Amino acid sequence: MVPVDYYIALSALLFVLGALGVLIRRNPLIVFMSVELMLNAANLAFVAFSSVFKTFNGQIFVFFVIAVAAAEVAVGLALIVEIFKSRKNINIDELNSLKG
Amino acid sequence: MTSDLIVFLVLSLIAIASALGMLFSKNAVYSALFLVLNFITVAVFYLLLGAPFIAMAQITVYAGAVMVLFLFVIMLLGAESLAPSQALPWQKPLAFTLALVLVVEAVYIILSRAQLTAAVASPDASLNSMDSLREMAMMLFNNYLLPFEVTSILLLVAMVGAIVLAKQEKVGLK
Amino acid sequence: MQLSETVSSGFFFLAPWLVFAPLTGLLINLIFSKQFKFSENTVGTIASLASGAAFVISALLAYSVSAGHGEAVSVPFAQWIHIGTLQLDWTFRVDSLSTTMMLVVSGVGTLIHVYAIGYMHEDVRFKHEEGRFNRFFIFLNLFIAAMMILVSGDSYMMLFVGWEGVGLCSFLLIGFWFEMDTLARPSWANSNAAKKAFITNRVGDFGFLLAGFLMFWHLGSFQFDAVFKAAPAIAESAPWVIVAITLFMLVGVAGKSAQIPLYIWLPDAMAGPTPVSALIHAATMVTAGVYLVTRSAPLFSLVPQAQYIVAMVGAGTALFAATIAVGQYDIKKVLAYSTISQLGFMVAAVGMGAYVAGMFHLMTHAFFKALLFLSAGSVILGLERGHHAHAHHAAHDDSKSKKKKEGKHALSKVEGKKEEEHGHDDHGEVRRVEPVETFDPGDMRNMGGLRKTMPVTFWLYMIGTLALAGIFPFAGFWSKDEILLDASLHFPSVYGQLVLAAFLTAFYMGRQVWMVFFGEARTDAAKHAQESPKVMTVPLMVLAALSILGGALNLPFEGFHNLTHWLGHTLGEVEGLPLDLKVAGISTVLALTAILVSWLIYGRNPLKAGQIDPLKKPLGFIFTGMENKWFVDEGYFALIINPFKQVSQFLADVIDWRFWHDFVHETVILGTYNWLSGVALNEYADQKGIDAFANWLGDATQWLSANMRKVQNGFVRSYALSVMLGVVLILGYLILK
Amino acid sequence: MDWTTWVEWIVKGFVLCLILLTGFAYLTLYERRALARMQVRVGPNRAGYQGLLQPIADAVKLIFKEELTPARVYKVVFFLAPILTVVPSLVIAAVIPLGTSFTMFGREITLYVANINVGVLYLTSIASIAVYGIVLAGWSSNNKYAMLGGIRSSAQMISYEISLGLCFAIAIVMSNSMNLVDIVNAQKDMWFAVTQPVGALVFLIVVLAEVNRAPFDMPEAEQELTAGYHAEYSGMKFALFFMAEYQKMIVVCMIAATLFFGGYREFWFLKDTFFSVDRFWFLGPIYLLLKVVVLLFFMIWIRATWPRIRYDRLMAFGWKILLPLSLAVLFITATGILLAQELNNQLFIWSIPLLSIICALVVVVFIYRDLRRKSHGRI
Repeated sequence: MVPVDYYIALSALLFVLGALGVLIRRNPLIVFMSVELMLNAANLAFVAFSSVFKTFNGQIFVFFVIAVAAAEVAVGLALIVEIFKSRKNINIDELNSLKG
Repeated sequence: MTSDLIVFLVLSLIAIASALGMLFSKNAVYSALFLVLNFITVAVFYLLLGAPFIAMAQITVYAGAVMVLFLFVIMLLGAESLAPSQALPWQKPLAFTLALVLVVEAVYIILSRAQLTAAVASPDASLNSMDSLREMAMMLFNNYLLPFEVTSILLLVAMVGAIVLAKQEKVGLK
Repeated sequence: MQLSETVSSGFFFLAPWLVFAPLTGLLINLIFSKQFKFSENTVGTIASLASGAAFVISALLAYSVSAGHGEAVSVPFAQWIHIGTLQLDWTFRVDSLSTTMMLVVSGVGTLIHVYAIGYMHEDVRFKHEEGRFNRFFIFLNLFIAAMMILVSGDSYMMLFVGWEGVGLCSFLLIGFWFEMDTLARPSWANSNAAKKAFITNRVGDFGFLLAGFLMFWHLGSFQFDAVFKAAPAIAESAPWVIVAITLFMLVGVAGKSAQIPLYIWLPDAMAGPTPVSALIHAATMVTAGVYLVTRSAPLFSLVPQAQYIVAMVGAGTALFAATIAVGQYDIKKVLAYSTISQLGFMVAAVGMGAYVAGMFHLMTHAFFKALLFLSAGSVILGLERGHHAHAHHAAHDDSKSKKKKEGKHALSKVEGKKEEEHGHDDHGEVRRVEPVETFDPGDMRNMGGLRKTMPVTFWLYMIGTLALAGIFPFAGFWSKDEILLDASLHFPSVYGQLVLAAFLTAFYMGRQVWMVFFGEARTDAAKHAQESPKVMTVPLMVLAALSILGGALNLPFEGFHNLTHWLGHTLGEVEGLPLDLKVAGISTVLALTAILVSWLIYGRNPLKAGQIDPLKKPLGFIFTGMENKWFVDEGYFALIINPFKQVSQFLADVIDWRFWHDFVHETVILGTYNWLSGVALNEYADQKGIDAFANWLGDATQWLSANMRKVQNGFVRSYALSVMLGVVLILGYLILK
Repeated sequence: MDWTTWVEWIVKGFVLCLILLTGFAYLTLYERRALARMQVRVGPNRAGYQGLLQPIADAVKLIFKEELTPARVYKVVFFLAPILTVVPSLVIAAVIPLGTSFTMFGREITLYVANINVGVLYLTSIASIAVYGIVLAGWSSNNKYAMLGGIRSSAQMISYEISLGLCFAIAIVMSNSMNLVDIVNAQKDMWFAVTQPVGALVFLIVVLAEVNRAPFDMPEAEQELTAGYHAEYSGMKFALFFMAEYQKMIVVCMIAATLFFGGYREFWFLKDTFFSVDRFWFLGPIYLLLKVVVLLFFMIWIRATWPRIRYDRLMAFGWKILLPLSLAVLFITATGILLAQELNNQLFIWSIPLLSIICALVVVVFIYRDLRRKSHGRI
């Protein structure tokens, strides 16, 4: 019997690791993966709560999150490929044309 | 210590380790592989939590499709590792500090709230039967019909968007 | 009102669609015709159907009224103005009088719509402006809608709304070919005619408005029923109020229905396309005045003095216009003066209190005058076709470029000064018109012998002529006779004028027919004239049938008098007068005599090409007067317009410019202001006070933003870091709280 | 859970692996002999009776062959890739029921390792994982041909996976369950291949692509890519790829048999007779073996008959033909079942094969016209 707190703590930890990835990595693909990791952490929390409260709402929400993440990845990767095509470089530390 | 707890701890160690591996791999392909491992671990968590459908969907979609797509892009662009740049030297230490603070805060909040200590039931027979799946499907297609349809449209739009973005302009060919 | 209720009690719920059916047609054509590239026939069909729908609704309403034994019904539609005691709503009034008008307006209107499909098809081509076809039908539908508002309104103010609406449409349609004259030469003549009509009407409208104000002031309402209810008491205590109201109303009537002294716009209004002349300036709009007087019958009957003035104005107009008609050469001008004259008949009739006779003549006149105008249009187009056929035969394609150049020259002569002022814009605007040489297809002297080349039109014209001349048994005979009979009984002076006018009517119509249709063709165009297409002639046949049979509406025999009974529901029961053989005999004999005289002068020896009018010699200066409309326009210019211009000039130059502008503004105000702004405010208050503060503010902002900008470094990672920072801080706050 | 259950699972897993490994070995022999026959040759017949010891000889040869590791490869992944390829091909078989159950040592022993309610989903997820081995092998070889082979193959597998999933959905819809045992039992009266022939056909085509068999063996297109993703592999590592491919063939044939051809059940016309699996449990594996052998023969036959199709046409075929077709077929299936349910008349089930075949014919006509057009020189 595992207390749900552990799951939530794990979820939080994974989330922070994902966030850290977004903050410190310069490769947009890895940044993207980190975002996926964050989503995944959130999903874990959802399923844990779903299991505790004996309802499917959390699982269904995870289902939607997975679908949306897939859509996001498709478009995001297409964008990255397009950026690479036009700039021959995808280092996000050099993509700062929105500078103020 | 029950066997459940041991399994949980081992798996969470793997999950955290693979997440860290993803974070600190020099090579993006290794990052992706670590993330796949992480996803599979999380899928096992889902199984433990009595959500086989979500677990399978997780593996199929995340590990099977999304991460393969990532690998594709990494390999096609040759983006395994990037040349070092000195754009934001102060970012890294600050990020670590903040992450640490956030973890501490999160753990503090989780431990200080007593009402959620309910234990997660191990996957009992009722959840792992066709009936529960059916129940979930009924819920998905009754209560969540609109979000479901919206999600399908979202996927369609994403598909079209990805195709349009990645499509090569054909020159002189109709 | 609940729908079921209205359905069970008649079709009154349809009343708003009287207005909205034509508006729907209008909007369809306006919005979609460009989008979907409607063909001309589609546009015309939509417009005609819209008008036809109004006719169907009118018929249903008339049926409902008759089913309800003539009871007047008010159909409330929308709230309009509610201020203090002024409670104005848009309410439809459906009674026997208004339905009669609706039927005439929408019926004749629909026929003219159909006719116009054919007419405008050719007209826009003759004038090289095919894009205007849609516009014409949009205006026409707008006119029907406005006219429906006019006749269906429940109050004087609603009536006034329609009154102004039709005025606007009249203006738009007279000026339809606004950059040319009637002969399609570049000129502002048509738009001047439109302006003349509009401004003259404005004088009349001013009278109407004054009448309205007086009415509201003394009678407390605009509502017909309320006004009529309050009027007798006021007539007791202050009869001059009613007299003033009715006389001011007469000014409005004179404006709209072209009576002395405001009739002068109507002949010029012939500048509009012929269907417009027929619909607006013969059949419907100009009769609005007659409708107004009839509608206000309870007011007029309270003040015999005013009635007498109305009758005299009408009779005077009838005679005066008839004399001018004798001296005109333009086929449409003759009909225009004839219209004025016939309107005089109607006004005289309603002035005498013979409302039924007036309405009766209004209806029959709508039929035969529309018929005449449309036939005249057919004649003009036939002549134009003949002219073109002939011209093309003579000179082929290369003439086109030459024509264009000629057009430019003609333009620069006419518009020379204007062009210098306005640069090339006007030039471009007007250049599109390719002028036909100064051949006037409307001039009767250019016609002759058309009965052979245009037989259908000829017979239709003959029917119209006989009806107008008042020959038994055509519709005009019965209606005119009723007016004459009434006049002979009560107003001998009016009777005398009207009989004379009737004689002249028959004479000038005879003159016209002999000149146009008989004898030899005086020009090549007349020789080659061609008959008009079915879409034009068929509506004419319907109108011709109505012109023949229209008299049946109110035969002066015992047991007939249908219209009398019908209108009696609204106007109060009157006994229908029996046929007076003496009166009828006199008018018939006079009419026949007139036709005979005209035959003697114009028919026996047909006019030759270039010959001057045979009446000119015997009548001398009188004919010169007739020819030149008794110099009324010139008189107006000398008496009113030129002095007015001089006063305006004086006001503009001396008062406004020299005194007000040069002295008051430039010297006094500007000087003071310059001192104030330049020294006191600018140097001290602004530069040293406000500016300094604003500059400081600007510098501060700049300094701040220069430092803040560093945060916006364009790196998504650092933005994410900020978000993270925010999350950490908020969580920390929540923990420590 | 007591220890006997664990033991049972381990034994069953072990047996399954053994079956698959032996099956792989003899499948190679089977293929070589069958191909040889089709090409009017004899084939390997020296080692043992009719060459039955040939697989052992091959194995010995491969094991003792020198293992080469090129210098610039990513070593860890290079080493992992063959394993990642083999593991899914073994693991995927876990949910396939091989038969009913029998009693031994006083406990009922079922003839499948796991019976989970989301069995079909398990299949899809493992199938999707199977890409990794190939794509990583291609990448880690640090060789552009190998990488192209890997990427091609993974793109192909992902593309065809969608149609595969839809074919799974057809079986799910028709059996009203995701459990493979339920699916097999639902085919007691009639195989799904009969009520939904087009679905079965599409499934067979798709699995050919999924296991990279001819005519969809793009990653190994010799004339373009030398040997594709395993160009740099030799010795036992190469043998693992080889093994994986043949195991996958066996497994997909088992899956195909399970989903559309009645699985371990007898032919539908033999139900309730003497030959029913309900009577003798050991008939189940035999029937399944029979079906798998027949299906494998078809695969070999196709390899011997068809040329490899061009890569862009392969993708176009997957996206533009198979995907719409399988969608349409799924729709028709669901509609037919709904009709039968709502109208309470089982005859409406037969509208499914009818409409599906019409649909497939339309597709065939389209392909034909397209090919005609192309052969007349546009592209």
